[in-house]
Amino acid sequence: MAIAMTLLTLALLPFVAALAIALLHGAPRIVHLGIAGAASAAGLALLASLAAPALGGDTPFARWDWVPSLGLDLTLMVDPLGWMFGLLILGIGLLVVIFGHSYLHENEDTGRFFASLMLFQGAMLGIVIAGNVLLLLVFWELTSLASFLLIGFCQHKAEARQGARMALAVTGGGGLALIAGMVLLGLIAGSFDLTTILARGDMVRAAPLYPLMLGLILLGAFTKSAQFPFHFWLPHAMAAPTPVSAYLHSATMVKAGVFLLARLWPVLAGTELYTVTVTSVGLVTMIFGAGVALFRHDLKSILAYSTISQLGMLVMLLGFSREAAVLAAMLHILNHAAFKAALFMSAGIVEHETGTRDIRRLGGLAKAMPVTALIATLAAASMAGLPPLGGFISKELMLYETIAFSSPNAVWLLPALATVGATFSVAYSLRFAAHLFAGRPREAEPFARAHDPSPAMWASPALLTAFAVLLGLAPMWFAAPLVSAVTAAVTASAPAPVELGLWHGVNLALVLSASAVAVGAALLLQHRRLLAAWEAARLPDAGRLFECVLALADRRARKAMVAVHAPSLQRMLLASFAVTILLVIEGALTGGGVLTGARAGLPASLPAIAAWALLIAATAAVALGSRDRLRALIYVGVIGLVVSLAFAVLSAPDLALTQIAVEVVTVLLMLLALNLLPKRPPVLSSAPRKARDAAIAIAGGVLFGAIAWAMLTRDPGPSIAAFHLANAKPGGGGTNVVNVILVDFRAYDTLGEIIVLGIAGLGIFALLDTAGKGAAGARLRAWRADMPRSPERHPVMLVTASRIILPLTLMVGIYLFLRGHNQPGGGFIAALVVAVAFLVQYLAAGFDWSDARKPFGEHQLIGWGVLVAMATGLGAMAPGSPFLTSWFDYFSLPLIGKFELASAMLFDTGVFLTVLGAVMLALQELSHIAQATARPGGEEAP
Amino acid sequence: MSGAVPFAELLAAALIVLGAGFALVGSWGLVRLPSLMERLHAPTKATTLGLGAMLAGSVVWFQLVKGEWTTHELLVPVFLFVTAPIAANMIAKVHLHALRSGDASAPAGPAGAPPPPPGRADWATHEAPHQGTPCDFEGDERR
Amino acid sequence: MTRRLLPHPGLSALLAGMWMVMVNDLTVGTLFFGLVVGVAVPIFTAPWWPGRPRVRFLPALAYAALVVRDIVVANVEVAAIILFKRNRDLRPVWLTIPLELSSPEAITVFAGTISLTPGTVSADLSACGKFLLVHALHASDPAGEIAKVKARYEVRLKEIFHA
Amino acid sequence: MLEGALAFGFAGLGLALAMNLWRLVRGPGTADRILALDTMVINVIGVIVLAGIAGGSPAAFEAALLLAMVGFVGTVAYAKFLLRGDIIE
Amino acid sequence: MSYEFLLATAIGVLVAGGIYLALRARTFQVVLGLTLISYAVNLFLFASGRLVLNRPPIWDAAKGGAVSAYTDPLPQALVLTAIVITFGMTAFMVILSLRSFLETGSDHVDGEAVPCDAQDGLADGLADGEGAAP
Amino acid sequence: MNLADHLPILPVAIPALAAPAALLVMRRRRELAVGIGFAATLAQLAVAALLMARASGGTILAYAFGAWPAPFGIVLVADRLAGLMLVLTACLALIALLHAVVTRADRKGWHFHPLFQFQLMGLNGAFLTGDLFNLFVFFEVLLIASYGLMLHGQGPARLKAGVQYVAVNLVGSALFLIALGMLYALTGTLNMADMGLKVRALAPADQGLLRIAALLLGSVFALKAAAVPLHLWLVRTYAAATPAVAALFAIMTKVGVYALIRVVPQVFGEGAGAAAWAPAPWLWPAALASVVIGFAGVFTARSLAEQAAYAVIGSTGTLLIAVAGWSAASLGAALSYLPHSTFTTAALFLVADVAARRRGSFADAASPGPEFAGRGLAGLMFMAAAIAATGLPPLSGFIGKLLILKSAAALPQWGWSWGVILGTTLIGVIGFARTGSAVFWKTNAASDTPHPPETRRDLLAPALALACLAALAAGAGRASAYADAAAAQVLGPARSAAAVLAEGPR
Ligand code: NA
Ligand code: NA
Repeated sequence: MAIAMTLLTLALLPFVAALAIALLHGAPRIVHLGIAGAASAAGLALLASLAAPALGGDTPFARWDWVPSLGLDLTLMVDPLGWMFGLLILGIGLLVVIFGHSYLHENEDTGRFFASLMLFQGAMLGIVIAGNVLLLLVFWELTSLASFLLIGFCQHKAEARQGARMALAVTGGGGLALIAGMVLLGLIAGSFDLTTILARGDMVRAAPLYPLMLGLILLGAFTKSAQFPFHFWLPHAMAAPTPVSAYLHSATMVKAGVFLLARLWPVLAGTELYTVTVTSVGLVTMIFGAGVALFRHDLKSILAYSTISQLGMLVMLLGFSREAAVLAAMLHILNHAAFKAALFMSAGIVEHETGTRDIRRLGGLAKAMPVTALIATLAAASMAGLPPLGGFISKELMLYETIAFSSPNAVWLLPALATVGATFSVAYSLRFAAHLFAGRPREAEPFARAHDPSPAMWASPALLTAFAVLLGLAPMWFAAPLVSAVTAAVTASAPAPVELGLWHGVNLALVLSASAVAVGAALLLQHRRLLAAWEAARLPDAGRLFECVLALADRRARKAMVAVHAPSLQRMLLASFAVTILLVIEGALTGGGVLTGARAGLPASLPAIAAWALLIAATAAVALGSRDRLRALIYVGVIGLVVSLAFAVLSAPDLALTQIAVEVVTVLLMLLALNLLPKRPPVLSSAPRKARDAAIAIAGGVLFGAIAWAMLTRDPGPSIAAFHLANAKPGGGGTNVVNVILVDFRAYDTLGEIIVLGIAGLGIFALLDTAGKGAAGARLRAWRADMPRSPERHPVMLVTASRIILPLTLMVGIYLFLRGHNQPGGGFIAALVVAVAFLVQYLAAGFDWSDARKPFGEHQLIGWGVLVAMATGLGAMAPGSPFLTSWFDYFSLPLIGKFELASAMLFDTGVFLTVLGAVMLALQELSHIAQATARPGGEEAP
Repeated sequence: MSGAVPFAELLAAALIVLGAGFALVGSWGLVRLPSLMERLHAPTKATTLGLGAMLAGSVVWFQLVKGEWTTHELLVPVFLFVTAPIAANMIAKVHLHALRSGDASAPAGPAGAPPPPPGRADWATHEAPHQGTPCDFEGDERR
Repeated sequence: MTRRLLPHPGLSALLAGMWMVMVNDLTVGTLFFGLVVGVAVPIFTAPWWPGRPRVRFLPALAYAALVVRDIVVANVEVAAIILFKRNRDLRPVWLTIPLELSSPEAITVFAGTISLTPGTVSADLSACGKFLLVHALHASDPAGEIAKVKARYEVRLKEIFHA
Repeated sequence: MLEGALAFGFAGLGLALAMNLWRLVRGPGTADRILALDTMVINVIGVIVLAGIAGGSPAAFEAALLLAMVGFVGTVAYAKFLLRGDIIE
Repeated sequence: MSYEFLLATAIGVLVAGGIYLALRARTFQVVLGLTLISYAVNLFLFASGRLVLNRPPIWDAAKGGAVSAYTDPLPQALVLTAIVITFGMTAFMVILSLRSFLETGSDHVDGEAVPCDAQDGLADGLADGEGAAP
Repeated sequence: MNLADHLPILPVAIPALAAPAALLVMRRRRELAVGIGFAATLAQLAVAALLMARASGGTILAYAFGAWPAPFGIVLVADRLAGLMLVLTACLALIALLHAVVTRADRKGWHFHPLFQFQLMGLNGAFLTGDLFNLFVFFEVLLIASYGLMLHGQGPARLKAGVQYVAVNLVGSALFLIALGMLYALTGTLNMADMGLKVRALAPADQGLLRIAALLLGSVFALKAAAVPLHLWLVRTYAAATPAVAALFAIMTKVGVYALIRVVPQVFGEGAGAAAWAPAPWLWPAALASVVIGFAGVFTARSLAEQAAYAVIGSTGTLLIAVAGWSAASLGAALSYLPHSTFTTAALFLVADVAARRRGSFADAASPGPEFAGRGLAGLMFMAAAIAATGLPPLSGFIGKLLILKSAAALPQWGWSWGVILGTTLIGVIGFARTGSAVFWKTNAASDTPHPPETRRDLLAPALALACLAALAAGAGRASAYADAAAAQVLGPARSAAAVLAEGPR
């Protein structure tokens, strides 16, 4: 339990610190430093407390459930590998925090800086102590995100933003490959638990998907560790503040890839595919990085390419799949961490003091800043692999391993190439030290400013350099126990005693090493000439290439997307219709069956055929001759008439009534709208487009006609309607079964339906209420009648007749409403009839006259209608029945006789009110805006 | 009652035939008469009357043959007789309006263009109604 | 008070009667409900029918009977014209009928009657309200036609509407 | 007897509808088309009435009544549109 | 010819006309097209109860509750709901098209400004020229 | 029945009462309408949580309207899936409502609060119903309300987009009705559980019609879900809508996905003859294409709102990849990812609004503008939303995507699914990084003076959305267990049919 809490605290500490710093964003910078430093130090202490069990083989371990169904658990463990990386992350992290405090200027946003840094630290630490590969992935991607924030810290600088994006794209992209690889690994191994997976190496390597999985995981590792050809993000990442670079290059981020290779060594390593791929990528990267580093001028850029090269070396060593090579790699990780962090900090000091990082402008700084010079020179010597420094030992081991590993066919090749890499390393390392500190100052200005910083700033690199020196002088003290334990952990073998030392006698490795130093020094002497040749070669820059490809992709993709997604309704509908037609054809062909069923047809009467001809002619006229819009509306009226007739004849009186009533309201609406729309707009579509649309239309028509035919010629099976027919009267209290369905069996549908209508009314109101303002208002005010008008507004006969028509129609409405439950009619139809009755008044006597006499508000009608319908439904719940349970009974009164009262009638009243309100609202508002056009302009007759 | 049935049926059948005949004549007039004003005569009257006859046939049929008490069919012709003249009036106004505004698709027909009314006023379709006349419905307050 | 309760008594009676016809039911209950409708609806619609034309009922009924008769008889004439008269023999003509009626209701009924009775259609009213434009399908004697219409219908309507 | 009358009625109304169609398509004026539609509505009412008689069911009455009302409103609205543009003013 | 044939072909013709119009460039035409499609849809939904003459779904004591004595009432109820909903949607669409036309000065379905007829009352009456902006 | 038995109706009844109430008071007392809106939304959240709790045990609550027994009347079915959708809707609604009120978007036009409640009523009704026609009706309710909300605030862009949105959905509704008609003609029933039983008995002669109906219905739902190529309507609509509304619309495409999940296994599942899993072979490629198009749009977008709209397509596509697997694992993964996807797109729209409200004339265009107040925090929020949208850790999208990848691995052609999901994630990362750095990092010295934000409270709603994502990540274990159980329930329609059809007679 204590272990579990320790692990959890260890894992959470950096995140808590990051959050605390973010929350205390406005506090003095010392607070930020304090929190970050304390968290790192506390983490180190916790890690130290775990040293004994972790290195002693009793791996501290804790597990909490997170997403069991996925296999993602919060498993934390600190094995020797994790412990060593944790040490680097927290130790160098602490030093970076201290250094960063001095490095950052007064006005810089330390809150954001330290919060991001701690987030990064937490993510990195998470990777190394994760005991579940999915959890590892979580932290892995987090490092990409945190590094995005850190690299882009100087948001105003273009290169910072670009570098951040590039790092995110490359490492994030690799991370996605890693996700795929890890999930595959887990699926192959049957578990996402790291310990379990590591125990199933043979099983994994034998799996058919092993090559794919390996490729994906390596992609993740290589991108993170900046292996060629994914290296280019790393030099761009130097846009980050230098302390970050120090951290990124020495202990975090790039080391994550190496860590991953080490972590999964027991499952991945050993196959030929693994060995060949990893070794060659590492080797190429080592030589490439070292070569390029020789010709960079920015101090951080030199160091960045050096990092690429050094990481190539580590990767190559891990690729050998040999225990001894792993040991070399682990030792070099320590060395590299120490000298690289020191070097970056030194570069930071130089920049901080001189204002430049361009090595061509600097020189002879040893005089001005001796302490810095000493620190940097020692660190560079370690990087060059010079004795008696730590770098020398690991480079010796590396060269030794290349010899040991060499294939029998080309014994010389690998050691030779490795030596080339080592030679370049010597050259750029020496250049870093020599050109910076030795000789004379190349430019006066930076030199004039230069002096050693305060100890607070050089303490961190000094400490690291001291460590690098001690690693060389006393490797058995400072490295051997740890490296031995870590190597055992990586290779999943028992810890073996390790011999580390500066002197192993004269062997081939020493010879190669010595020649590398000699040739490297020689190269440095010829640097000017080499540089000229290099610059003449003008090799392509992968980073720039990446940007170009992205920009090109963006342009092309944008063009294509805009072309495809032009906001064209025609295209949207075309897609819908085409998909529909395609699906109908597919369904018919795949499903099979017969087109014409066995049901006997009903012979049609002569008027039916005539009406059918009317409908077809009217449809054709609307479709083909719709330029005269009023005429098109008249044809639509004909279609509506025929449809109404069809309903009336085919035993659907309610439908006929509804269709008739809706029809006229629709016509009124369309006419009102058409008044303000162009009456005869120009033709827009081209002939081919019309032909294409016609083809689609005909295909759709034929298919849906055929479906209708297939449906109509089949006999119906048993239907739930039988229940409705049987229960309408006894259970629902009404003889009009359609109405009983509407207000009882399926009253809930009707509730939704009236709400739709009510909302439509409100929406229409909202649309038209603002029509008098803005551009629309300007247009309305500038509106001129587009056809000659008769000056007579209210014809006498019409007005007079409308006065008698109103009460007559209202009476019909009342009649239709009251009998709806038993005979054709009902609230909806009644509402439309009443609405028409009022609309006739508007038509005849005009808007103002009629509107002033209207006794109701449409909003209120809609609101109360819905409430009444809802109340009817809720009323049923009081006696404990479900919502919308109906109630009815028969009563008898003297004189009046027997009559029925039903809750359905109340529900229908709600329907009536809502429908009336919505219809009146729509038409009334529409005519209202037409009034706005007519009023100020007065009469006009062009 | 048994003697009444054939008569009732005969009456109903006759009304139906008569009604359909008038409807047919109305629509035929619509087709063959020379211009809109002439055509207007046919459907507004013949067709309406035809429908009335058919509805009367329906009343007779249900009343006497099926023994069902129905009268409400009669409301349909009543309604039509109220509305048909108004509809005809409005269509005629449209025609006059088109004539005056020179719409090529509305030729004057054999009766020519209507002469203006005596006095200073024009027809209401061409001139706003004078204040205070029965044609002025701008506001009842003034009436 | 009666004015408030029964703004148009004739209308109320008409509605109650039509209710009975519409419901197909001649019971007391229906009559009661018809009366309720007949009273309630006019009250509700009163604002839309300002003024209160005074109508003589019996002459109105007689007039209605006359018109129905005319419709039936004269329709046959029009049918004959449509069926048998060639277009070139047709003598359509515009008639300008001077009006002696003044209330909108009376003018409307007059014009409506002219339209319903075959051979003539009321096309327009003059802006001053004093002339009615009528289209005759076939009139060899326009002046006689005008006189006939005025005598047969306008005179009666003047009586009915107290004009 | 009644069957014969109904057959005649249906045939007559069918023919009448066809004639209405002719006038509707032919025009020439918009007023002609409105008139054709107006006539058509009355003929359709006739069809509904006859179908009610043929089927022995009076349920078609409401449709006939409503159609009579609504046909009128439609005609007036079309006409008003041609006369004034704005049908409700 | 059977009613079934007439109805099926009518549905087909309405669908074809509706699709063709819906693919045109003017909101008014699109509204008409959608109206035609909704006619077709209502008829189709109605047809799912099959066609029956003279047996309206009005319960009749003489006929009792036998299924064969009536046409299927359920599709009728569904069509009723559909008609109402379609009406609301169509009304909204009409007003929206009009409103969009007023705002943008174009009745093109995409709101693009397209030159209108000279007789078009709204197109050239605008003082501030906003309608001409692409 | 006691009150607890009425629980399933409350998610519909509460907004159905609140909306007209808000309508009736809003003309005079605006604050009262706001209060009604919040109270109703909170009440819905509470009810939804109760329903979810009751459903989580596996019981299926069936509520028969009017006491008419299924399949003759309409039933509500509150199962795990419904519970999930209801809770999700209520949470999202609260966030959207908060943003609307805080940014005063609710005052920019008429009827915001009534429409908002009607919208919720439509959504809740659609998620609860067990009846296919009733599903149509509530689709229409939510659509018409969405038209009103989409146009809220008006202006040419919204009006233009609105015309298209409405027209496309009218076509969708027409297709829905046609499919419904065919299914009723074939099965004689509208209750989905009953229909699922009836389709098994159809004659061979009817199989073609049945399959057509299944495919048409599938295409309607795909249209709502904006699956490529039926996605064209979405971008302009969502980008133009008021941000608070766009945030609420994050649930709208999920309605289509929900309908597929609800209807296909129940009606067109095993034993449905030619219609068995009929939409599946079309859905999967459409889903892949949606993901590609969606993230290509994220990559090329020139404004944050446009980017968010494309992210909707991409994330719904990802969801549909999982749905198209139709296995318990893949459906479970889909249901785990669904809430995440919803909150994410909401957060994107809201953060875009936060930026737009502060950048003056630059609005949310992905080009450098003025340095504005609260840029750091807004930028972090955008980053978090982008992390969620691309499915990177530590937010819940990562877990959802892992679940989808894992479940897809068991299916043939898993490589395509994996490749597309992961490849588009990279494209998305690049796209978000670019717009984010342009809007929140880069500044344009030549730009006009920044708007001081009238309120910093507009950060509240996006923060809440992000908090939901964090909570989803933290509680991912329970969430995915619930999702798996819901998926298993959906895929076992026999038990659900038994529960629904066993409702006693009246
Ligand atoms: Na309904
Ligand atoms: Na008429």
